[in-house]
Amino acid sequence: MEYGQLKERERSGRVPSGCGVSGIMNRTGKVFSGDGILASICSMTERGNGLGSGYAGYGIYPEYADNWCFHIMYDERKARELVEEYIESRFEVVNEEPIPTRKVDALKYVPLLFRYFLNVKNGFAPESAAEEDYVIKTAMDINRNFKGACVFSSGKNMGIFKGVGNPGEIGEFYRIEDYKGYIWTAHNRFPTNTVGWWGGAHPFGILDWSVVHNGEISSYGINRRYLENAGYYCTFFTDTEVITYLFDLLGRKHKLDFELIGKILAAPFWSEIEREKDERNREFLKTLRIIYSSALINGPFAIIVANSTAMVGLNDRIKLRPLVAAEKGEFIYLASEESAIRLICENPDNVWMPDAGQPVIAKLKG
Amino acid sequence: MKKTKYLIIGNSVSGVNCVEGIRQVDKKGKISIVSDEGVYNYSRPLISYYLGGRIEKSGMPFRDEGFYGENGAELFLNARAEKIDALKKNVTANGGAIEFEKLLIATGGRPFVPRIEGIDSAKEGVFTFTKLSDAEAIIKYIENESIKNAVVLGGGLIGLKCAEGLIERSIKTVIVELADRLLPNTLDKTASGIIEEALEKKECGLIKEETVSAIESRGGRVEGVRLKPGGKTLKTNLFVIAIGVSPDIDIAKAAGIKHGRGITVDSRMRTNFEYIYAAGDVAEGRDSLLGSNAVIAIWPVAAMQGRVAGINMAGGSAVYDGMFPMNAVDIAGVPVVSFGITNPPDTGEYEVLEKKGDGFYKKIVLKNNIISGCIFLGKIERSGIFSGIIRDRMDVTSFKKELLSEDFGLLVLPKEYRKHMVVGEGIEV
Amino acid sequence: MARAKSACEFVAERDESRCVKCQACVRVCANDVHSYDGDTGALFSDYSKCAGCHFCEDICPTGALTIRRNLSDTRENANWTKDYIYKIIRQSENGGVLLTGMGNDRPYRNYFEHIVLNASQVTNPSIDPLREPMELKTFIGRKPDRIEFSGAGKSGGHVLKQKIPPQIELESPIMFSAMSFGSISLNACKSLAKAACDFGVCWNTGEGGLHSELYPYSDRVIVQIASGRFGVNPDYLQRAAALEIKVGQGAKPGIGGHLPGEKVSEEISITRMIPAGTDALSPAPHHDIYSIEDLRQLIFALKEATGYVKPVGVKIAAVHNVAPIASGIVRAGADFITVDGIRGGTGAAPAAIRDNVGIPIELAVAAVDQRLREEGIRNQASLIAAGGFRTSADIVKAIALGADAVYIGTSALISLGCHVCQKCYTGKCNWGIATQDPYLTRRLNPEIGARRAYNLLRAWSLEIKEMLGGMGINAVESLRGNREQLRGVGLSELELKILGIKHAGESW
Amino acid sequence: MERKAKKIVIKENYCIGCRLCEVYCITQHSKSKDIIKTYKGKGPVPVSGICFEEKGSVSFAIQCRHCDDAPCVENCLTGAMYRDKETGRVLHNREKCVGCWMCVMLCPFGVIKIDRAEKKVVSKCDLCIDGAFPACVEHCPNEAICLVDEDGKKIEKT
Repeated sequence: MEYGQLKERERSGRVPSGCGVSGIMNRTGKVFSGDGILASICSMTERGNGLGSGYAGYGIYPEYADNWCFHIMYDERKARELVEEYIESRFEVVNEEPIPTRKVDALKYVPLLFRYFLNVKNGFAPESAAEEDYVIKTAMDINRNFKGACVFSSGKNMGIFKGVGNPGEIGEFYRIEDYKGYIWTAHNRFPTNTVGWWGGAHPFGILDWSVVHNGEISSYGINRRYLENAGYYCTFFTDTEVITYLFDLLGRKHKLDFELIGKILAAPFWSEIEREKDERNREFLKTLRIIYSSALINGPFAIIVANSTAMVGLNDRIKLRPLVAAEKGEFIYLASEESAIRLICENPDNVWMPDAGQPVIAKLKG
Repeated sequence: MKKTKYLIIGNSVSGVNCVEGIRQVDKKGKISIVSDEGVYNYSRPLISYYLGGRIEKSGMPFRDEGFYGENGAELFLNARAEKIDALKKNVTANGGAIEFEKLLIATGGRPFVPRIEGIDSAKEGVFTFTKLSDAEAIIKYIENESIKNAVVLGGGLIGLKCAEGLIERSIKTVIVELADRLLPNTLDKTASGIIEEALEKKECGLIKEETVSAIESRGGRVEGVRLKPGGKTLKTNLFVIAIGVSPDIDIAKAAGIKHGRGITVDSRMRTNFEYIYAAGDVAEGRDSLLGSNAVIAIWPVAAMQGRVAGINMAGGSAVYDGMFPMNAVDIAGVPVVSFGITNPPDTGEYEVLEKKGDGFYKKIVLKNNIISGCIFLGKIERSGIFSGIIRDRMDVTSFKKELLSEDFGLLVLPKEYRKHMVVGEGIEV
Repeated sequence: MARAKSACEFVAERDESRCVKCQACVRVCANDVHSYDGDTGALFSDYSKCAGCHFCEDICPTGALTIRRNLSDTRENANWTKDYIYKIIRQSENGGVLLTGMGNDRPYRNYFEHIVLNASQVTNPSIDPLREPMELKTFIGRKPDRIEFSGAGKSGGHVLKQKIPPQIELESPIMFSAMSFGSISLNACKSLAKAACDFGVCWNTGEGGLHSELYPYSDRVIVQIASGRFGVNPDYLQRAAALEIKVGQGAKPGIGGHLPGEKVSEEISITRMIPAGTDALSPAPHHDIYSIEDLRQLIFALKEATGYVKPVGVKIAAVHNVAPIASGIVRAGADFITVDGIRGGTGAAPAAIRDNVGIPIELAVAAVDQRLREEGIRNQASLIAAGGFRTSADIVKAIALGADAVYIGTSALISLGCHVCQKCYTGKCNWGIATQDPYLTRRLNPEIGARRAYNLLRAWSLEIKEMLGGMGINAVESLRGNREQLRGVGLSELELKILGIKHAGESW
Repeated sequence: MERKAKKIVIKENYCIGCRLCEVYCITQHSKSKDIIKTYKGKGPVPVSGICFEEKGSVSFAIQCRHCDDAPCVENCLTGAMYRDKETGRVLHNREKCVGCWMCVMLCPFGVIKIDRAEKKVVSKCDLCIDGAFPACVEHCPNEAICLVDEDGKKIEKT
C-alpha cells in the first residue's frame, strides 16, 4: 500500500493505540531544556512501536510570544503554496520558516515542515474568544479542505513536534534539546496498525491546548457527535482530537476549571454523588453530570493536557491506564511509568498514583 | 379437713374445661375434682358408640391420661358430693369435708324416669342411658342374658342413639315415642320422615304417639312393656328409658343456691354466692336466642361454660354471652345438624324456608330476616357456617334467596362479614 | 352458498392419556373452547373459538393440552395467502373494518436484526458489570447547553445560577409505554405501576386517566393528555412525574381511539370522567391542535398548569416526516419527544392501518437524533423511542442510535402473561390483561404481575450492563448516540446512511 | 404454650376458579402423589381438604383455618380432632373419629368434610402434614392461596 493510501486510511478512520506519556512542568514558569522530557519518554520503550512520537513545549518561542504559531506539514510543494496563500489572506505573517530539523536516517517519508508566526489581520480585541475561534476555524479549514496539508500546532509561544518514528528519532529530528520550555509533554505511540501518518502522531493540539493520551475511548462516537453539535469538526478521527476539543469547549468556551472538567470527562459515579453530604454541592454535581453526559469520556485513558497556564493529568473513572505523578520543588512530573520520572528526577519529594478520575492539576504561579 | 383452692363437683366436660380455664389464669392454685363415677374422664355422648361396639373404652376420654397431672388437679373418683355448705365453704363427699375457696357445681343432668306402672318390681332389664356405667350394664345384661330385642322409650337424642347402639349389636329394637315424630325438640315431621325411613331399613321399629304405661316383669326381670293403658304389649327383656335428663340440682338446692329448672348463673357463671359457680347441664345460663336463661344441655355449652367459670374463679375475666341449642347427630346413617328454634310457634312472626330432596332436607327458620334456627339433614357439610350466622344474629336479607341453595357457602355472605370472620388470616376480600 | 367457517387458526390438542378431566381448561377459557359433558364424562374442544392464547395449555396440570397451528390451509399462493383470503371472507360477512390488537405483524425489515454491537478486545478492556459499577441512570428532560454557576474555582463551593429544567430520573432507560386503564385492566396497570416504582423507572397512564388505586404509584407516572382529554384534570396533572401530549401512536398513526361502551365500567367511567356505558371516543386529531403553534400553546398551557416543575413531552407516531416534525416539537418547547414506530402495539386498531402506516422505529430514531444534532438542539429534549422492543439488545441499539430511553409495551405485557394472540380488541383476554371482565381481570394478581414486570426490567437492565461492559463503557450516557458501537449487516448504503452507521467489517 | 400454626390466607380477588388447588390437594393426599396415577389409577380418589366456592365472577377455595381458638378441637368428643403441639396445626385422627359431626356443626367456616365412604370426618386440611409445602399454595397459579407465618408474613416455598 502506498504511503498516501495509508495516510488516507488513517485520516479517515480511528486508529486505536496504546501508548506512553510523560510531562514535566516548572510551576514558576522557569524554562528548561527538552533533554529531560526526551530522556523520560525514551525510557518507556515498551509503550511504543516506532509508529509515532511527539513533543509539546510551552514557552519555547519567547521572541514570538504574542504571535499565533502554526506548525504545518505538507506532502508537497503545491499544498504549501495553496495553504500559504490562504493563511496570508487571513493573517499578517510575522515570520515564516522551515521547522529546524536534523537528518535522521531511520525516518522515511519526511513531510515538508514549516512554521508561521502570525497576527490576525483585522484587529480582534485582545482576550476575545472570537479571535481564538478565528484561529481554530483557520486551522480546521486547512485540515479539512487542503489536501496534503496539516496544521499540527496552532498556539502562542508553544509548539508541537511530532512524526512517525520512535521518540528518540523524533526528538533528534526536531532537535528538541535545543528548545527551552516551562512545560513539556511527550508521547510514544503504539498504534495497532502497520504504519503511522505524521499528522496522526501525538501530541494533538489546537490553539495552545496540547494533549498526549494513552487509551482508547469507547464513547468516541457520542463525544464526537456532541462536539459536532457544538461546532467542532473532527478531521483527524483520533480520540486525542476529541479530548482536545472537549478541553477547548469546556475550558475555553464554558469557562470551567480543570477540576470541573475532570468531573465531566471522568464523571464521579452516581453513587459517589449521592454520598456527597452537602446538598447544594450534590445538586451541582448532579446537574453537571446531567448537562454534560455526552462529554463523559468512557473507556481507558491516561492523558496529559497542557495549555500555557497549566499541565493536567487525568485518568478515566476506573483507572484502566497507568499514570504516576511526582513533585520536586517547583517541578511536577507525570508519566505512564514511575521509572520514567525517576530517571530524570532521582529524589522526588513525593510520588503518587492519582486516583481514578481525579485530575492532577499543576498551575503556573503568578 | 381437706383444703383446696378450687373445688369442682363433676368430672365431665364442664369440670375439665373449668380446670383449663383456671389454669389459663392461675398456674398454681390447688384444684380438686370430685366425681361420683369410677372412671377417668370420658365423653358421655360416646356411650352409644360404646354400646354399639364401635369404640373401645380406651377411645372414650376427651382428654388424655396426663391431663390431671399436667394441670395439677387432684381427682377423687367414686366420691359423690353429698352436701354443700355454702357459708362455711365446704363440700361433704364420701363422708369427708373439703374446704374450698371457689366451687364449681357441674353435676350435670340426671335421667328423667317417669312413674310407670310396674317399674319398681322390674329389677332386671330396665335401664336408663346417660352414663358409661349404664352402657356397661346394658352390655353385660345383653351378653349374660342373650338378649335379642329391646324397647327404647323415647325418640329423642338419647333414645335414638341408644337404639342405634342396640341395632349395631343386632338387637331388634323398637322405639316408642310420644310425639308424632322423632327428635321432637329438633326435627319436624318432614325431617323425621327421612330418618324413619332410614331406621326402617335397619329394621328398627317405631311406634309414634304412644308411650309405655306399664312394665311387665317376672321374677324381677322384664318380660314386656305395655303401651297405653289397656293397649298392646311389646315382648322384650330389655327396656331402656331414654326420655330425657333434668338438671341434677339437689345438693345445690339444699345449700340454698338459687335455681330455676337449673342453677341460675350470671354471665360469669356465678351463682348467688359469688364464690360458687355452676356450669353445664346443671346450669341455667343465657340462651342467646331466647334472650333469657335456660338449660341447654349440650356439650359445647357445657365446655364453654366450664371454661368461663374456671377463668373467673381464678380471678380472670371471661364472659359467657350465651349460646343456643344445637345438635349434631348421625342416626341410621343419616347425619343431622340442627340449630336453635326449628319448630317455631305459629304466631306469624316466623318465616320458614325449606327444601327437600332425595335423602336430604334443609330448613331455615327466620324472624325479621334473622335466622332463629335451622335443620340440615343428609347434607350437613357446610352447616357450621350457620352456627356463626346465628351466633352473630346476622341480617340475611341480602342473601336470603341463597340460603337454601345447594352450594351455599361463605361466598354468599356479605364481603364485610367474610372479612370479619377471619381477620388477618382468612379471606382477603 | 355454503357459509365459510371462520378460520380455525389453532388446534388445542388433548392427550387423553394425560388428561385427568379436572376441567380446569373448561373453567378458564373465556372463549369457551373447552366443554365438559356431564353425561358421558367427556371433554370437547371447539377449536374455531381458540385465540391461541395458551392459557389452558399453561393451566393444565398434566400437560395434556398442546396448542398448535391448524394445518388446514388454502392452496399455496404467494399472493393469496390464507390470511388474506379469510380476511375477505370475514369482511364479506360483517361488512366492517377488521380490527386487531398488539403491534404490526407484517414482515417489514427489522433493522435491529441487521445491526450488531461492538465489544472490546485487547486495546480496550471490557468491564465486568458484576465487579465494577455500571450506570444506567437516565434523565428525561430538557438540558441546557452549559452549566451556569457562581463561586467557581473553590472546590465544593459551586452554586447553580439556576436549576436545570425539570427532569425525571430513571434507574434504567426503560419505561412502560402508555397503556390506558380501559385498554388494559386495573390489575395490569397496577402491576406495571408497582414494578416501575420498585425499579425506579416510569409508567404511563395512556389516555385512561389515573384510577385512585394507582395514586400510590403516581410519583413515577407519566400522564397522557390525548385527544379525548379523558381523565385530565388539575389533580391528574399535579400528581404526575411528567406530562405527555399524545398526538399519535405507532400502531395507528392518524387514527383516534375507541373504547366501546360495554367496557366503560363504573371504575373506568370515574377514572375517565365520562358516563358509564358510553363509548369513549378519542378523535383522530386534537381539535385544538391543527398546527405546530397550537401544540406550543398546549405545551405551555400544561407547563403553566403545573408550575414548570414537570417535563412536558409530546408523543408522535413515526411517519415519513418524523425528523422535521420532531424538530418542530422541540422548538415548540417540548422537554421530551416520544417517537412510536410502526411495530408499536395497541388494544384495538384497524388491521389495515396497523399493518401499513408508519415507519420502523430504528430509522425514525436515527433520523430524529441526527436532525436534532444537526440543528444543535439535541440537548433541548430527550428522545424516547417506542414500538417493538423485544429484547435488551434492541434497546441497546436504539440508545446507540440516539434514544435517551425506550418505552416497552408489548414486552411488558408478555411479562404479565400475554402470548400476543392479538385478540385484545375482543375484551376476552384470558390472561386478565386486555379485558375489563371481572372474571378475567382477577387472573392477573398484581403482586405477581409487578414481580414479573420488575424481573423483566431487572433482567434487561442486567443484560444492558453486560453489553455496555463488553463495549468498555460503564455509563449508559456514553452509549447514547454512540453509533460507532453499531455496525450494519446486510444493509444497503442508503440504509446505513440513514442509520448513520458503518457496515460490519469497517473499522473505525 | 402451644405454637400457633402457619395459616393459609385466601385472596378471593385473585382466585381464578381453576380449582387446581383441589387437584393438587387430592394428589398430595393420594398414595402415589402422582397426579395422573391418582386420577387414572385403580385406587379411590381421596377427598380434597378444600371447599371451593364460586358465584358469578367471584370464587375462592377455603380450607381449615387452623383457628387459634378452634371449636372443633375444643369440643371433639373423642380427641380425634387435636392440635399438633409442635406445629400448632389442627389435625384429625381418623382412627379415633366416630363421626359424631360435632366439628362439622361447630366449624363457622364449614370446611370440615365428611368421607361418605367411611362415615368419618375427612376434610381436613392438614397443611400437607408430611412436611411438604401445602400443595394448594404451591400450585395456585395466581397466588390466591398464600401461606403466612404466625406474624402474617408470607412464606415462600424454598
